[in-house]
Amino acid sequence: MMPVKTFKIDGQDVSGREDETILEIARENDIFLPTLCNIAGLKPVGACRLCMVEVAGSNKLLPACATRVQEGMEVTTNSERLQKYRRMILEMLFVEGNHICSVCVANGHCELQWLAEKLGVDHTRLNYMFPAKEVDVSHYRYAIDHNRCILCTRCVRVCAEIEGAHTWDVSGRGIEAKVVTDLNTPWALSETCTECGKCVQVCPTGALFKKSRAVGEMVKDGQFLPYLKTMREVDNA
Amino acid sequence: MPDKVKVATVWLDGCSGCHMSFLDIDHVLLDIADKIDLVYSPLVDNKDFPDMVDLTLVEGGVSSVDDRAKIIKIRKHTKLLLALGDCAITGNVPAMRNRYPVAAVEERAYIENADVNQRPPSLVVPKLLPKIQPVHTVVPVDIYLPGCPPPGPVIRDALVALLNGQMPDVSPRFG
Amino acid sequence: MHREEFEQIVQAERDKHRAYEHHINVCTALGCVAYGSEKVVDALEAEVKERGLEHKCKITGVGCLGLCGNGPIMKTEPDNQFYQSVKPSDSADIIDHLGKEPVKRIHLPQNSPFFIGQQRVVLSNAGKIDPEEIESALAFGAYRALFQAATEMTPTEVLREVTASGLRGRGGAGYPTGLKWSTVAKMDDTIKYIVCNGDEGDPGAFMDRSIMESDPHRILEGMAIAAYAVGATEGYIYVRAEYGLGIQRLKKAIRQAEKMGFLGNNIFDSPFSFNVQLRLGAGAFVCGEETALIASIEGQRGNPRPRPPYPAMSGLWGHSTLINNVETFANIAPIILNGSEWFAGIGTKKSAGTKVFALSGKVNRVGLIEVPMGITLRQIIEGIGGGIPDGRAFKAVQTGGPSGGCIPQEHLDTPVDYESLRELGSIMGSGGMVIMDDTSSMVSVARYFMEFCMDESCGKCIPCRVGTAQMHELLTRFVDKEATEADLELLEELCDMVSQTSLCGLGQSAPNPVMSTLRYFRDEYLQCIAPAQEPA
Amino acid sequence: MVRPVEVAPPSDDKRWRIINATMRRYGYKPHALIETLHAVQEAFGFLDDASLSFVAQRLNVPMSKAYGVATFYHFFSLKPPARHNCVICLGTACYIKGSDQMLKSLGEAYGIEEGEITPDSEFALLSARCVGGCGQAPVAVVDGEVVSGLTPDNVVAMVREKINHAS
Repeated sequence: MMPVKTFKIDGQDVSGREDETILEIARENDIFLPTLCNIAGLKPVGACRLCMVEVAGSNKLLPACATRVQEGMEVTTNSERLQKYRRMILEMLFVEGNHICSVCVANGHCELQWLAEKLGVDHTRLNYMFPAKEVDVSHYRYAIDHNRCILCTRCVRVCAEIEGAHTWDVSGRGIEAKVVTDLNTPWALSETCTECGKCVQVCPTGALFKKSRAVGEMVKDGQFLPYLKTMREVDNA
Repeated sequence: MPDKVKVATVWLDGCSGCHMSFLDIDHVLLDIADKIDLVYSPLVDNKDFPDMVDLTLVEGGVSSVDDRAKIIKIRKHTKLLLALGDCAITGNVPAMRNRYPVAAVEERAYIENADVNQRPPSLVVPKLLPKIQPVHTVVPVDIYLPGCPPPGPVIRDALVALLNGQMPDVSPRFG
Repeated sequence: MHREEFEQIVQAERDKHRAYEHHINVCTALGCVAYGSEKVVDALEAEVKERGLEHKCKITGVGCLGLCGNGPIMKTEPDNQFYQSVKPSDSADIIDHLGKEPVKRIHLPQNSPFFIGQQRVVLSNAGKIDPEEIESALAFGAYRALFQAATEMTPTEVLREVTASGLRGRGGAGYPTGLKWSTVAKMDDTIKYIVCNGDEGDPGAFMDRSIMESDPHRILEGMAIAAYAVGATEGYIYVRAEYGLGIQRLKKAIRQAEKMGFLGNNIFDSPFSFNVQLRLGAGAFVCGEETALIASIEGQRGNPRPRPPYPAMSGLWGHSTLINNVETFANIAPIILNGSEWFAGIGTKKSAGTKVFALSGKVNRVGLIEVPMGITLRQIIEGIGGGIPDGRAFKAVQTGGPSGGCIPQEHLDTPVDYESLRELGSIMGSGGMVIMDDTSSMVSVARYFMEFCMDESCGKCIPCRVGTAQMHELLTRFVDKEATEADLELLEELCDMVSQTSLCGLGQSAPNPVMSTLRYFRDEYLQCIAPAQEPA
Repeated sequence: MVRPVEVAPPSDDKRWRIINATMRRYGYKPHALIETLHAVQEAFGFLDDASLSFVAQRLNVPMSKAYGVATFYHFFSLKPPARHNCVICLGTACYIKGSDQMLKSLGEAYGIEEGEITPDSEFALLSARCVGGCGQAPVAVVDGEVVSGLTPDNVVAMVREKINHAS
């Protein structure tokens, strides 16, 4: 028997099994927490830092996706400080790549774009970095545009954890980090890719897409993977 | 009519789609027209920016020395500056040139892709800045209306609010 | 093995050592090697041979003697005379003067201010033993503490000693070592690991390298005692691949210790077994962070992961793991041998013991020093370090590397302990202490560290990956004197956001050098703000 | 116990035996990846697709993961090394004493930027975050040997002398 803990999120009494995370319980109770790297069904990595919450008694912010519930904890999900940090995180994502929503296949279906709208990001004071990033259109069905990649590593995890192919991984580090197939091989020449398309389905932006999709046409297929439970759908449900 | 609000619009490096969208607000345009004086705009024939206007809508990013001089001057002569659309706010599509050196961009545009008169731009073409920049990195901006273009109703609501003396409260999105 | 047997081995080595009338110990740690100390060893050996003194006079390549800036350094025993900047051509004179007045022109007097205020605990055998010969280490007490712990004490007694000593982690954060050990000891896990963090990556720090090069057995002994105390059987030493000499000496030390039965199965014929493996880093500063280090030992990218779970609960391959830094382990043997009370008596109440610092930068005497905690920064810089060269004025001392800060003149009388340095906006760090004079621009220094953090960011979490690059860009504007007031405001906001939201210590502390220079040298930033531009 | 995959080395070069021995010592376990890549780089001077692919398959590590590891750690190089190299230390102590200027002087003398190799593959100009020689700052490591007593003015001559001496 897994012990159940009761605690508070934004003053609301909630309960969760001790192996559940704050994020899971928040979602269960329709309490909004933004996420980008998290996706139900894949191991949490705590990388995007959007779901950081305040916990009374600790001066450190904690990622809700990677923090287990504890008896009596008092969680605050939406303080002014957290909102400010979240907006800044989104701004950072916008300036580190080349996100040109108006010509993107995912326009209108993009989690980054949607979160920016929801959290009220209408411009950024950060410096656009305008990096020179590649596009790999070698594959006959799929393509990756690194300009739109936010390094959430959902593709890496779904490929390794669910498909078992581990075609994707992250290369380099820091601001130079990039997802690659095999030995940075063009996608078409990958020896391990099974062409299952899971990576395309979990991508939160228009970085991974099906070919022949025009602007705004890259809609994720909700039926394709039953565990494709993004924050967005949960919130819209 | 002394109490008419003086409005200007300016077109920097963009496709003019935001101006089109502005015109897309249909009959509200007529209501607004009663309340404003469009003193300077690509839509009207007035060469000089007036001494002081109440509101300027700027479309497009700052791409050339000419754009930069223009927006710095306009900022001095306008009370409220509204960045209209993604190009003004992020650089957007025109900023796709930013990863290439200016010389390569000009080579591509004026020589490689030209059918006739293959030569670099002449003196009358304003010199390009190394990178297109959002307007607010050059001068302070008061209001942001992202979108490519911002939909007509968004522009309408923003203008109506401003004419009523309120800051617009819209939740627009990029793209 | 009984105590008598162990004592016999030690006594035999001591006798061998004492059979020589004179010892000449030449530093062969990296610094002095760069000054040509190996040639000095060769010349001395040739001279001894020529005079037929091989049985009377022993030349030993030893570890760090401290004053690295004036290398090669050497010491004669039993005369106890130090020589500095020794050249091969000095050999004859040095041997002529053994047991007599020292050679004046290269003499480094014992009463040199460099030695005053220093106290060697961690480095007590550095410069005495031949780091490549376990016999030499044994003659100076190596493995005696392990013998005592493993054969005469219970694990609980060892834990109690370490806890009572007040030792805190020397890697920088100062977490109580005893508490860490007790946590791992309490974990109910079939396999436990000991990991020694030798991935010293702070620019301006070379303490751990010196310990590895000078007294590798001290580290192994500390790890083995820890293993005994917490119930671990496997150990890993993770060393930067750049530390070639240290790696070579550690490898040799492990082999020799295994051969003597101090590592391996049934140590001292007891049921206690402990095996140590060496793992090489490959050039990633972030691997000093414990979860990243664990990932790296597992053969993966050095990406940190969120804590909890802490390594004590789930570390290497998911097992309970104790991670301490090189210097922390090097403190263990003396604590066991001399008792926790002795150790707690050194330093201050909350920061017990000594700390090794790598003193460098714009200071007259550059080198490796070991001082009791609580000594003031002034005593170190003006006393041991001999002040600022070329008649320039002191400006700041940087401690804690890219995670630390710059401390100005007015705080020089602050005692060196974990809490005081943190209050000043810096940290103890692993022990780098870089002195800057009035020619150093604090804005450039801040940018230098930000560039470091940007290059070393693993890229996993957004605030660190993008934030460091953004702050670097802003700081470049300041260095180029093109910044605006808005830039300063944004820089401060980024400092706050990155430190609050980053995943690991690298990102959380990356803004520290900026925040501390903003705190003490804000004027320098303001001077870099360009006057408002008129349109062209 | 998983039987190691039988994979033939990329060539019959004898150095592959050293690589194989390294992997065998760790039981062909995936966690031997970094140690094995160290062995490859020591034997061949750099890592290429063939060696990465061989090591990855032999250790049962996904290729993308091997590539990710090889590019994460800056000690590994995916390009063939130059005949000589000079690593300028940019540690704090060296930086304070002008090592960035030394880097500039050398870059100008050899016509390359930091991290580049001269077109004739003779000389590579590299930098390190700290070689731990802070006591002798500023220092450089020329063909593996630590050199001290450098200034932006003498560094080019000192490096040339070291290199000429070696060849």
